[in-house]
Amino acid sequence: MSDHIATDLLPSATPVRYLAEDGTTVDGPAGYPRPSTEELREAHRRMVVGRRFDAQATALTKQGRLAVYPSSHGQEACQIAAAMVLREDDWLFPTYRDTMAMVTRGLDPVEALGLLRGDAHCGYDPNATRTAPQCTPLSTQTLHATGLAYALRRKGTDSAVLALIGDGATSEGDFHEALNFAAVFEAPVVFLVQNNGFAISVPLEKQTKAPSLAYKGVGYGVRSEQVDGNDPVAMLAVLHKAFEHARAGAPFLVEAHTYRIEAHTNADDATRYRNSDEVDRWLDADPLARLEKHLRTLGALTDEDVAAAQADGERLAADLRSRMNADPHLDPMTLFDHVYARPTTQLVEQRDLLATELKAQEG
Amino acid sequence: MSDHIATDLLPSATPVRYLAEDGTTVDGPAGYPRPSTEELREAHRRMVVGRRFDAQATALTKQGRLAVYPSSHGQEACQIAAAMVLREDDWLFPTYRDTMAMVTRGLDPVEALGLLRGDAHCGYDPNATRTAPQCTPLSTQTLHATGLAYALRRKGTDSAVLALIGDGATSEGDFHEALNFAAVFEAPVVFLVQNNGFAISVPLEKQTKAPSLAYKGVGYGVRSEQVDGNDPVAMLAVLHKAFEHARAGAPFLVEAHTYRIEAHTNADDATRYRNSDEVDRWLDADPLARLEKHLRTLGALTDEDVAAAQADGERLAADLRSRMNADPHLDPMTLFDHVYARPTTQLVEQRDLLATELKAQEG
Amino acid sequence: MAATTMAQALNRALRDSMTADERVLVFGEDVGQLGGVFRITDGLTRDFGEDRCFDTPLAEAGIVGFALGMAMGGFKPVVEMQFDAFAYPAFEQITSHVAKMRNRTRGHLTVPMVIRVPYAGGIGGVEHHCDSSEAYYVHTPGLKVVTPATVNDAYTLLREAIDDPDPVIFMEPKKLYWSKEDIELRHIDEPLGHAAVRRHGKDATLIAYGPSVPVALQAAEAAAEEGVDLEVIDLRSLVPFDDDTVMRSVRRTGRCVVVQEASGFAGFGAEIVARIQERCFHSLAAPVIRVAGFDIPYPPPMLEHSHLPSVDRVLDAVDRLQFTDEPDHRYLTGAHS
Amino acid sequence: MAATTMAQALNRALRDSMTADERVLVFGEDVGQLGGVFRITDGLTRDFGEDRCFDTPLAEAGIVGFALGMAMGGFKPVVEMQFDAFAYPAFEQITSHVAKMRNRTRGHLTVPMVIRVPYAGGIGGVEHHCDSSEAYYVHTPGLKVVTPATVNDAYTLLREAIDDPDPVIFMEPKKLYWSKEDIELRHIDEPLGHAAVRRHGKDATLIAYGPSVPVALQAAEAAAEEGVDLEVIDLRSLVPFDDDTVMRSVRRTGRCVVVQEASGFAGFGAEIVARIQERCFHSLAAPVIRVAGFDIPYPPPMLEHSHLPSVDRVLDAVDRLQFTDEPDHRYLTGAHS
Ligand SMILES: Cc1ncc(C[n+]2csc(CCOP(=O)(O)OP(=O)(O)O)c2C)c(N)n1
Ligand SMILES: Cc1ncc(C[n+]2csc(CCOP(=O)(O)OP(=O)(O)O)c2C)c(N)n1
Ligand SMILES: [Mg+2]
Ligand SMILES: [Mg+2]
Repeated sequence: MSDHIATDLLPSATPVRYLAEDGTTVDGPAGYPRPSTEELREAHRRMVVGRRFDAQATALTKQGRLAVYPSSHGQEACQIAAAMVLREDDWLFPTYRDTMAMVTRGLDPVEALGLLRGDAHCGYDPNATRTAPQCTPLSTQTLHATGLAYALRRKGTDSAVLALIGDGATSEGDFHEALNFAAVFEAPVVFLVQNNGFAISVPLEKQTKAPSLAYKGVGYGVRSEQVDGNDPVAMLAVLHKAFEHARAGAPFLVEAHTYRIEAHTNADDATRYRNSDEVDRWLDADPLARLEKHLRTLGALTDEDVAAAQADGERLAADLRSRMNADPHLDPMTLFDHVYARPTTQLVEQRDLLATELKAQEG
Repeated sequence: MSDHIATDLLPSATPVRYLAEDGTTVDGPAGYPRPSTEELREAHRRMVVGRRFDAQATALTKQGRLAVYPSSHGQEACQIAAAMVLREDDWLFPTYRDTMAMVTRGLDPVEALGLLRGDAHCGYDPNATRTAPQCTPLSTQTLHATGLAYALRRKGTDSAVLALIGDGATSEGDFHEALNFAAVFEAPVVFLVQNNGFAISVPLEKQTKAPSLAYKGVGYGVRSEQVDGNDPVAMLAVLHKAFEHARAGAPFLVEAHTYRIEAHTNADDATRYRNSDEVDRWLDADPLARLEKHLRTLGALTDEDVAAAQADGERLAADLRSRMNADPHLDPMTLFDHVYARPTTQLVEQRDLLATELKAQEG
Repeated sequence: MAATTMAQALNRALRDSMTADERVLVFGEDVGQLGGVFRITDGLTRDFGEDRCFDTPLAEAGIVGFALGMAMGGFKPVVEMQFDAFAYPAFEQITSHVAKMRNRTRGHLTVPMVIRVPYAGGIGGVEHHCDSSEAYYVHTPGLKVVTPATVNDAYTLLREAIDDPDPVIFMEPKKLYWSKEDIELRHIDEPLGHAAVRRHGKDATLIAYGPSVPVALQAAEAAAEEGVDLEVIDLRSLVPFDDDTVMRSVRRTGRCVVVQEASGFAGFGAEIVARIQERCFHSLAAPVIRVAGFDIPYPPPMLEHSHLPSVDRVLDAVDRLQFTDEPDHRYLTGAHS
Repeated sequence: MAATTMAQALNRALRDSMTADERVLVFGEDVGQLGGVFRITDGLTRDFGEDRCFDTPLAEAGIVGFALGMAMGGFKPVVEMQFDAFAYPAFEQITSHVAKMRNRTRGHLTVPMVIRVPYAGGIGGVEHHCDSSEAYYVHTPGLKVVTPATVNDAYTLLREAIDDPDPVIFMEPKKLYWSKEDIELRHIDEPLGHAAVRRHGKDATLIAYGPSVPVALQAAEAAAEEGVDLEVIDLRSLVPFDDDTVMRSVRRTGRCVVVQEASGFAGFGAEIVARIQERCFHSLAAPVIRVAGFDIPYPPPMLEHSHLPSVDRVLDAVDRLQFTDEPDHRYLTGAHS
């Protein structure tokens, strides 16, 4: 209950940053492991590919190939860092907005898009990919992440869990309960809040009067930090540190200050609630451009490197395009699968009804 | 987002205290209005009466006159201060444990005990008494309090609201949502957490890893303080200040460190989860004894004053005893009243069914 | 006269209620500047000011609990839950407090508030965006539950719901938001609780509500072509339930099909069937048959059409109403007897 | 052999399951040191250690969501909700996640967990402590819902629920916790989903579950004295529902009364009635009648006896099963026709 403990838990007064918006280095706080140049080169490549993926998914949505797509354009530093700090045995709990992080993690892009395409609730195998289904009920996944993290610890592993959540979703009660459970049970979980300024149309200042969302940690005894979410160097540094803590049984809360460049989803009209000046200002803080400049200054990135990354992106996009342009074959009879391990007699009756209907339609 | 703002919101590093356990004054922090001796004398009288009320309710429960009774013995400084800082036009949102505060506020003791006696869900008129029904679903009332506080502000009054809540209940999501709504809507509400060490059997250290519950405020931009909940001087001082803030549109969170001397309710067996040493230690910190010593040292309390207070308590207890010893007359036909403003045809049918049954039983 | 959509009718109802009674406030997630994700609150903040229509933090229990407090303070909140499944975080506030406050306080504290819930499917929404959640609310005493199926009902029922002295769960069938009618919106001043006979018929009664009403009507048109004359009842108000209209019809036709989009098992349709057989037993020439969503989680968009009660499925059920002497073997198989 | 209470049987089931399978964990509010407010988890922490049975922070959504995560991680959580109405904060976690996880992930993630819910009244509890909340769960596909009425069923159903590969809402009738039987607890190894015929009879079938089973049995004994021979079915499992046992009985007796403590309107009894008339229409000699709690918030302790379905109320309903030729005018009044 001492002052000291409380101070330890508080975030830095301003977001951790190592790269200025123009890509030059600035003096960030000590105590965070600086990512290696190799790691930053890899981050750059993945950001190029990730952004290309996002653009392709947006395009496919316009063509009617996805039911809905929430873009993470502008949040690439968060998305890529999230995927890169995870070991293969760690778990990721993504929301609907985090498909880029999932693809970066290595999920098959078509499988990753199952929910948003509309052919499945979850197109991939969560166990095989160590990636929970994308969650739409806001903030509920933070509790699942906490429970799973505790399970991993109980099983004697040092695997950890990353729960992604948006700024708006931090207002839900489940987030509060997750932070509390994580602390009480010393669950190896990192909560990464991607504060992209909006919950659909609602700006952060209507969402909270907190000095910053990272200040929510102290009320649970959870260590926290705020970070420039468009600075890939800072994102990697802080998340690495957060995982170190988490693996030692101390959950960690990270708030990344970033911005959603596109509308909430393709169905949203952002001009109703914000003006393009604001978007332009944030485009100047673009995380990819920032990292590219930084690496070039270091002499660690050549035109060929950039071209190679772009080619990777094009390959992924082309593959995605062609595979998504076929209509998936879906069997309505699967509706009755997996409601229970074995269907109840009621479900068997209903399945028979549907089978009869389908036969009648064919015949 | 500056450090300064965050620091302003944080509570003192240790609980605010003006009276030591032996009743001598200690150096508390500046910045809180010290209650007048007159106010302290009144607090003393009310604590004597309140404690007597609590003992009588416990006795009535043993005699089967109450369905259940959660005692607030040991929490008198909180209960009395809560009632005393409220103006008549302010609202109180009590839990099941706060009957003493309600009676101190002036509610008729028999009406106040309606819920716990079992003849009503709420035995008093909340509008007339400006006291919400005692709430059993934990922490839900903090949202109602916030909404009502905002309504009062919207109506142009400077009335404020006090929401009482226990330490355990702070873990519920609704508490988090209430703090957030209160801050965002600048609702004139004070949240008083009576941290009595236990949620039934669960001690605080299993409930939270927060440095103290008061540290939950900063994450919402809500000013907070922690206070020695067995120090009536500190309780009054901090709550007065909290109300000043609240009336100005800045909600306030107060954590009072106190202790539940009795079991959770008469139905609970506290020996299963704590030992009597702990209880004894807290009996040494008794808020009533502390205030009595302090006032006597000041020369502001005589034997006659104490006797008069005790006589007030006995009068209240006697009245309560005699009125509670009669079985209340309850008409089962009232079951259908107040489900809706006008009963549905379905309810009319059901009422007729019951009427027929009752007639058959009589005949 | 210009065609009006259900979305526009709801917007007009909010406007007219806000104009008529300054205690009426509209709030929820994205209802302000954006006008709601379905634009039901379009322009309200602009036209009535931020005091009357405003965004809240993203927390449904918070919204409902806060609204209840405001209702205690004399306001009439109309809150929006963004989608059906996103009202579940508010479930405790709704069932333990909103529904019970009048009863708990013996009429001293009343909660004249409306909780708007866009519900049901048919719009290609992903999981958790298409639940038919009415059964949870209708079983909770103290709540009224209303759902419009026509443009004018959307207007008039919402106005009545806002005027009602009790809390109303106002369930808006999402797929009908863009349905149009060429009408002048009229406020028909009658308390909630009346069903409407949408089509008169003599051979059997179809009972439906919300998103299933157009399905029932289409089925009736199709049946008419085959010489079967179906009556179609649109319940409009699930609580209070209009026994009178329903029983009168079924006693006359002697046959009945209940259509609902929600999963059938223990859905609201079960209550309708139970009441009918309790009250019209000797008038029934055949069992009352339910056509409902399957007992499965709402499917992904590409499969929802197989789940939703279709016109064909309703006609199939009508066929099973034993107009002839052939026994219905369908249920006998399951029961092994 | 010593008499065993239902509370003890539940405790034994937890112990035996924890011994049989070390993945079984018990947690919730006050379940550790205290052994739960009803002592169902008495001694588990002492005997199995804090790793196997432990207290959590006070947050029901937290408990259920955390348990779901643990189930993803290979554990089998058995969590306690302290009282019926205090499961409502977890409603979103239960309906949107626990119920759906298997289906959402096409069988990849399963949630073999048990949510224990002490429910219903008759114990003089204050408001919010006596809800009969089963209707909310039975309507949610993906959940199994089970409720014991006897001491041995408490034991065997809880063991089956824990062994079940799917999430089970295990509803414990509070007022039967102290009911006693002189029996040796036996684990009958059969999957959930079977009703039990508690009394054989030929004149009519009483269908009940949980707290209403003893009421139905007492009514049957009383009726026997008047020469009416009632069959009593204890459903035990609400989901899956045992159509076979129910329909077989009603086809034979031709008359049926459904008893439930929950408010009648859109309660689980409605589903039972709807199914029976769908499947046994031509066997029915009279409408199936429901005896249920009134459609009101659960009353304060001193009035609960007037609300709860009593033996008399059940006998009254049996009387209305048209054994003679007198018409039942009760329902005709309401319908004005
Ligand atoms: C419980 C719940 N309430 C409401 C919604 C509807 N909804 C979907 S996304 C969204 C905004 C979320 O904002 P934020 O958490 O900041 O995440 P972002 O979309 O910006 O990534 C809302 C309100 C939901 N999905 N779940
Ligand atoms: C939502 C909810 N969950 C559980 C309970 C059961 N319950 C009643 S009191 C209590 C402990 C509350 O502890 P605390 O908040 O510290 O208050 P105290 O009783 O100590 O005053 C619990 C778990 C409840 N009433 N409401
Ligand atoms: Mg956001
Ligand atoms: Mg406590």
